Amino acid sequence: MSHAFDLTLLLLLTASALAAIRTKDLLGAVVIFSTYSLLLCLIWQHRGAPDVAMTEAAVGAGVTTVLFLVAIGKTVRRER
Amino acid sequence: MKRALTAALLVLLALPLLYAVAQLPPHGSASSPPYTHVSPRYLERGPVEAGAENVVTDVILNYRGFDTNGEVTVIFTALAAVLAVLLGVRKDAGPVAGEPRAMSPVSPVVSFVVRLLAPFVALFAIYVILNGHVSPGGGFQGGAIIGALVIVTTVIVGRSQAEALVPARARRLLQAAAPLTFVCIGIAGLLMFGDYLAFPRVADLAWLRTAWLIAIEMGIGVGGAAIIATIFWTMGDE
Amino acid sequence: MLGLLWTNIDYAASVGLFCIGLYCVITKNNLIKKFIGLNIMESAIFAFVVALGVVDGGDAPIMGAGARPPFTNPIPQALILTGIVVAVSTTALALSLIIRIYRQCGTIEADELREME
Amino acid sequence: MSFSALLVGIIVVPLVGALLTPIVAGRNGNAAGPWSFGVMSLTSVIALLLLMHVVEVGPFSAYLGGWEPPYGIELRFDEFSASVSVICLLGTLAILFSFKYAAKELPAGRLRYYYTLLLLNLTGMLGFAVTGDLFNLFVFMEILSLSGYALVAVSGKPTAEMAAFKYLIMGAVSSLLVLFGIGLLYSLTGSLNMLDISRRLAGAPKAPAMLALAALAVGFLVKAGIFPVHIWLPDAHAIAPSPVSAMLSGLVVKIGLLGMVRVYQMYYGARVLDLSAFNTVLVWLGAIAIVMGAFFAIFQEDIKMMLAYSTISNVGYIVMGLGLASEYALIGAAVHIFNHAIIKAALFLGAGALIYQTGYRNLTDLRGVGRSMPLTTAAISVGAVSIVGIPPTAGFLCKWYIALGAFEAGQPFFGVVLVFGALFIFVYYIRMVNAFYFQEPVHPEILDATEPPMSMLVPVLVLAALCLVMGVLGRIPLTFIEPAVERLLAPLGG
Repeated sequence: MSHAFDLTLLLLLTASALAAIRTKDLLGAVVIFSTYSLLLCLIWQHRGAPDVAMTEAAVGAGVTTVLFLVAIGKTVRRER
Repeated sequence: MKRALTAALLVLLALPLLYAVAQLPPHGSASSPPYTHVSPRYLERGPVEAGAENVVTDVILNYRGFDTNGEVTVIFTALAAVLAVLLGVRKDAGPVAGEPRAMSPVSPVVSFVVRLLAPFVALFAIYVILNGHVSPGGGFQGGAIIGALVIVTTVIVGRSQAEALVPARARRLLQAAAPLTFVCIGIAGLLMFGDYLAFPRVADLAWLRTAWLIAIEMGIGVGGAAIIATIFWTMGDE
Repeated sequence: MLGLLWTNIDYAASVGLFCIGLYCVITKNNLIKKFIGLNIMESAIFAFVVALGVVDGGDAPIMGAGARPPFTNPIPQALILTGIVVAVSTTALALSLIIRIYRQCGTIEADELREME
Repeated sequence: MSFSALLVGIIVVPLVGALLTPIVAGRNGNAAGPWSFGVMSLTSVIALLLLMHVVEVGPFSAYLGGWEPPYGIELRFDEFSASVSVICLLGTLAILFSFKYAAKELPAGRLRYYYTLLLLNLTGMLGFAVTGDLFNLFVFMEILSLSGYALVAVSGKPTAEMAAFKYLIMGAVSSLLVLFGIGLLYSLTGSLNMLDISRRLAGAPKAPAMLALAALAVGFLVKAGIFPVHIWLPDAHAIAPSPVSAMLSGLVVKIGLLGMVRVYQMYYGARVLDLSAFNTVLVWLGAIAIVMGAFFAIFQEDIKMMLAYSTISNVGYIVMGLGLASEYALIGAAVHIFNHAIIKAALFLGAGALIYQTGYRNLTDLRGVGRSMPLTTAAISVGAVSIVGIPPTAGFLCKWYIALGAFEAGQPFFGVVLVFGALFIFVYYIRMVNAFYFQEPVHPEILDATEPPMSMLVPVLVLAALCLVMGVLGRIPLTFIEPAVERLLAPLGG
C-alpha cells in the first residue's frame, strides 16, 4: 500500500516536471513548478522528513514561486 | 535536431548514473553506513547533549551549527548580490523603459481578508520559530512566513508607510541579523566554553542552552524575513 | 541490476528528474525557462540526498513523548535545509539578472541576446 | 591566543566585516572602501600567524562547537590551506585598487554592496581553504560563487549582466554536481569529515565511488574553467571590473583546483580506486587546455580577453600537473596555483590601470602607452615575462617542476606539450609588449596619459615586485609544500 502510494507520487512528480518544461506559457510553467514543489513536499512528509517538507513548502513552493512571478511580471509572459 | 541530440546524450548520461546508484547501499536499509556511523550518536544523545528534542534542529544549530552559520551568510550574500545588481540605475535607461504600470487598486475583499488574517499568520510564524527545537520548523521557515506576511501587508497598506516605520540604518542591521546572531553566540561560546559556537553541555546550564537556541532561531527568523521582503521590494521596484 | 534499481527506485527517480532538468537548461531558449529547469535539477538532487536518510518504517527524528525507533537519519535532512536556502538565493540573483537583461536588451531569449552581442 | 581560535577568526573576521559594511559605509557608501581595507589587513595578520604556526608544527585543527570529528565540523589548516596567504594578499590589494576605480566605474548606490560582496567572496574562499568538512566546503563554495556572479554584473553594462548569467548557470550546475558527489560519498561512508571519509571509503563499492569522484571532479573543474567547459570564463573575467577580474582569475578559479586537491586527498588516502585512468583524462584535459587557451589568446584584440584566455591555458598547466601525479608535478602544480594568482592579478590590475587612464582596451588602441605610463607597463611586462616562465621570475620554477614531473611519470610527451604551450604564450605576450613599447601610437593623445593614482599604482607595483621576489625565493614554497605532497602520495597516507 505504502509502496504504491510512493510510486504514484514519484510518477506524478516526474509528470509535473515534464509538464513544467513543456508549457509555453511561463506563468503556467511556474504554477506547475510550484505544484511540483508541493508534491515533493508531500513525499518528504510521508518519508519522515517533516522539517525539509516544511522548508520546501515555505521556500521552494512559496518564496521561489513569488520571485518567479515578480520576474515574469517584469519581463514577458510567453516563451518564443 | 539539437533537442533530439541533447535527449540522446542525456539518456547516455543517465545509464551510468543509474548503474552506479543501483549499487548504493539499499534504500531504506538500517544497516547502511549512514545509519551505523555518525547518526546513531545524534539520535541517541542529541536531545540530552545538544538540547533540542527535534534532532534535526540539534544537527543544524548545534552539531553542525557552522554550516547554518554559512547558510545564513549565503542568504545575506543573495541580498547583497540582488542589491548590487539592481540598485542605482536610472529608471528610464535602456530600450525598454520601465513603463510605469498603473497600479490597479487592491480589491476590498482581499484587503479585508489580509487585515483579518494577518495577526493569526504572525502568531503562527512566531509559533513555528519558537517551537523549532521541539517540533518541525524553525527560524528560516518562520522567517519565510513573516517575510510573506510583510510582503502582502505592504501591498495592502502601501510601501512608503511601511518603510517609514524602520529607518534605513536599522533595516540594514535587521538584514544582517541572522549571521550576526550566529557570530555573537559563536563568540560567546568561544569565550565561555573554549570553542566557537560551543553550547553549554552541563545540565545546570540547560536553560542557557535553550535560550541560545531560541535566540538563534529568532535571529534567523527576523533576518530571513527582512531579507526576503527586501529582495521582493527591490525586484518589484526595478 | 534491475532488481537493485527497483529497491533504489527513489534514487532512479532523482536521476530521471536531474536529466529532465538538465535537458531544459540545455535546450530551452528562454532564460526564465532555463532557470525553471535548473530548479528542477536542484530539487532532484535534494530528493536524492533526503532519500539517503530514509529508513523503512522510520519516523521523524523528534524525541517527544511516545517517539519510538526507527527514526529517519537527521543528517541528510539538515544538509538539504541548507541546500534549499542556497537554491532560493541563487534563484533570487538569477531572476534579478534576468530582469536587468530584459530592461536593457528588450528580450530574454538566449539566441536573440547572442545576436545582439 | 590559541591557534584554534585564530583559525576560526580567519573566517569570522572578514564575515563580520562584510556584515557591517553596508551599515558603516555612510550615506554615500564612501567609507566602505577603507573599512574593508582595514578588515582585510587584520585578516592578513591572522593568515600570517597561521602560516607561521603550520610551518612550525604541521597541520592543526579547530573543532567547532567543541564536537570532535566526525560528529562536528572540523577546520583543518594544512600546507594546502596556506593559500589563505595569497587570498588575503590579493584581496587586500584588490580592495585598495578599488578605492578610485569603483567610485568612478560603478553606478551610484552600489558601492557599499560592491565592497560587501568582495568581503563575502574572500570569506568564502578563506573558509573553503581551511575547512575539513565536505559539506562545509560546499557552503563556502556557494558563498564565493554567489558573490562572484554578482561581482561580474556589478558594473551594470548589459554585456556584463549576460556574462554573469552565463557564469551563474554553469556555476549552479557545477555546484549541484558537487552536492551530488557529496551525497554519494555520504551514503557510502556515513560521514562528512574529509579525513574520516578517506578512512572509511576503502571498502566501498566501486561504481558509486567512481561516480562520486566524477561528479566532484566535473563540478570543481567547471569552476576552474578547464577547456571544454570554459565557455563562461573569458566573458566573465574580461567584462568584470578589473579588481574583480584579478580576484576571479587569480583566486576563484584556483578554488576549483583546490577542491580537486581535496578530492585527491580523500581518494589517494582511501586507495579505493585505481586512479590511473582518471589521471590520464586529467593530463589530456590539461594538455588540450594549455594549447587551446594559448591558441585563442593569440587572436584576441581586447587585452583583458587575452588575459582571460591565458588563465585557461594556465589552469591547464595545473590540471596537467595534478593528473601526472608524480611528486615533482604535484609540487609544481601546487606552487603554480600560488604563483599564477600573483602574476595574473598583477596583469589584470595593470591592464585595469591602463584602461582606467586611457579609456582604451584594445591592443591596437593601446600602442605606445609604454612611453606615457612607464611604471604600469613595466609592471605588466614583468608579469608577462613571469607568466611565460622565463627564469628568474616566479613562473619559471613551477613550470619547470611540472615538466620534470612529466619525465618522472614516464610521459615525456606532455613535457613537450608544456614547452610548446610556453612558446605560444610567449608569442602573444610579445605582441602585447611590442604594442606597448615599439609601435607608433594610433591615438596620439595616448602619449599624454599619466600614471594612475597611488591607490592603483601601488598594488600593481607590489604584485610585480612579488613576481620577481617569488622567482628568487622560489625554493621556499616548493620545500614548504613538499611534505604535504609526500603525505598525499604515500601509501595509506592522508
